[in-house]
Amino acid sequence: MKVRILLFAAAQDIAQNSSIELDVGTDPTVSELRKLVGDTYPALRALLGSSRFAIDREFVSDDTIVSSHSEIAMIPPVSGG
Amino acid sequence: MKVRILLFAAAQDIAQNSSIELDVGTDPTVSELRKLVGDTYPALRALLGSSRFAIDREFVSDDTIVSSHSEIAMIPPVSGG
Amino acid sequence: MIELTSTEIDTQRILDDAYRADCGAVVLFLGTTRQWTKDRETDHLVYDAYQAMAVSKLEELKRAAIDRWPVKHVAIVHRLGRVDIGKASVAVVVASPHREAAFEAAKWLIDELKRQVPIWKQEHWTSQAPSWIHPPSSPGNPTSNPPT
Amino acid sequence: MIELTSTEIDTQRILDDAYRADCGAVVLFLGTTRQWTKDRETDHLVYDAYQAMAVSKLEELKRAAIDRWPVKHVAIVHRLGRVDIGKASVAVVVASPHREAAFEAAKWLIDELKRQVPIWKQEHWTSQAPSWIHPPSSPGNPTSNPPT
Repeated sequence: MKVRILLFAAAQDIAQNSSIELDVGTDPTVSELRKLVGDTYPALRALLGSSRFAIDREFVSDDTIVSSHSEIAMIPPVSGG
Repeated sequence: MKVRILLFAAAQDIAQNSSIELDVGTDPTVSELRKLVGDTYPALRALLGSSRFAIDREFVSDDTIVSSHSEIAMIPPVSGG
Repeated sequence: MIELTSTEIDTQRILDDAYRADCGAVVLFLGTTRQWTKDRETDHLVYDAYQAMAVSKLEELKRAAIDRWPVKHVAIVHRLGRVDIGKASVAVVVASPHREAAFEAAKWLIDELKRQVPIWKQEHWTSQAPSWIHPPSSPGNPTSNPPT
Repeated sequence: MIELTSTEIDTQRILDDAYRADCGAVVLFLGTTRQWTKDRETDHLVYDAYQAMAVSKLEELKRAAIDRWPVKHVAIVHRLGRVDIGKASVAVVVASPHREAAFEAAKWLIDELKRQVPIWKQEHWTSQAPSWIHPPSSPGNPTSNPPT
């Protein structure tokens, strides 16, 4: 299946895009997605290590299963305020 | 000697004056002053019990000696804010 | 700035004065007039002060806060005379490089103001005679409006 | 009110909205743009957000504060886009009957905002390339402007 991952801040600058699309197996976990992002975009690896993922606007743990119609986002360490 | 004591809030209402003058012996302590105020204005006694005294705009303890050219004030419990 | 004033507190001016290039945090506390104290309704408040001592105590508190915390700016403004419902009777503002100090100093300043500064509040109730508030016990008065 | 905005934060309006007849305390926190981070000078900041999630997280924090403390009013406004030196990037305001709750809730809200809400700050320095701030480590970037 295809998933689209929203990118922000430095991740957006590195990928030069506000989102990326990836081909993944069926029902991947966040952990698998994380690895695939790093393999496809090696420049994102350092930031991936400190980033959280959000599905449908909630932070999720690495063992969460991703479905293709979810809104998926990579959330680098935040610095609002 | 004569001393003048500034009054505020309920004390001012009770004495119907913004200050009172008392005849005291030489170099009285605040404690002696406190007693004399209560003897002269019995209506002030209840409030005196919970009031502090200030000399020259600083809170003072009961054993402080009062001089006649000091600015003396009876400070009922405060409620600013 | 330390000020006792009989006119409305200008919070915009106080905040504008608090901005500093070396500060990242501003904390403003406003004490506002409550309409209800349990089931008693306040119409308005009247504040009285021993003005010379109040200003000197507030200056002392300001210096103490600047000594104790890394704060760069402190201002305290307190109303005198009549204050209507919904209006601020006191404003405390603190600016500091980091937010912890600004929160702590602002909280400490209003706590100490309420403990030490010779200012008194008179509640003008809608349905009974006015009462000066002298906590914790106010002889002859209804129970005081609890502290904010 | 929860708001992400690209225009200047109107603190007067935020404070006016916070007055309530049953509240005696209003606490406002403003996060302001510092000019200096040690010896590096900031020209301005740019904020980016995952807007839909940021608003939903801020609403969640507001509900949590109202559940946890006896607070009657919470508003949070955060800037997006360019913010100049000396301007507020964020405002948190809390009103409560008594002051302790207002201080605690305001402090908690800004702490949690900085921890959980997907908003990012980019420092535009006067003398080097801009850097996104991703604490605690920002690979390839100069050390982050420490939190306020």
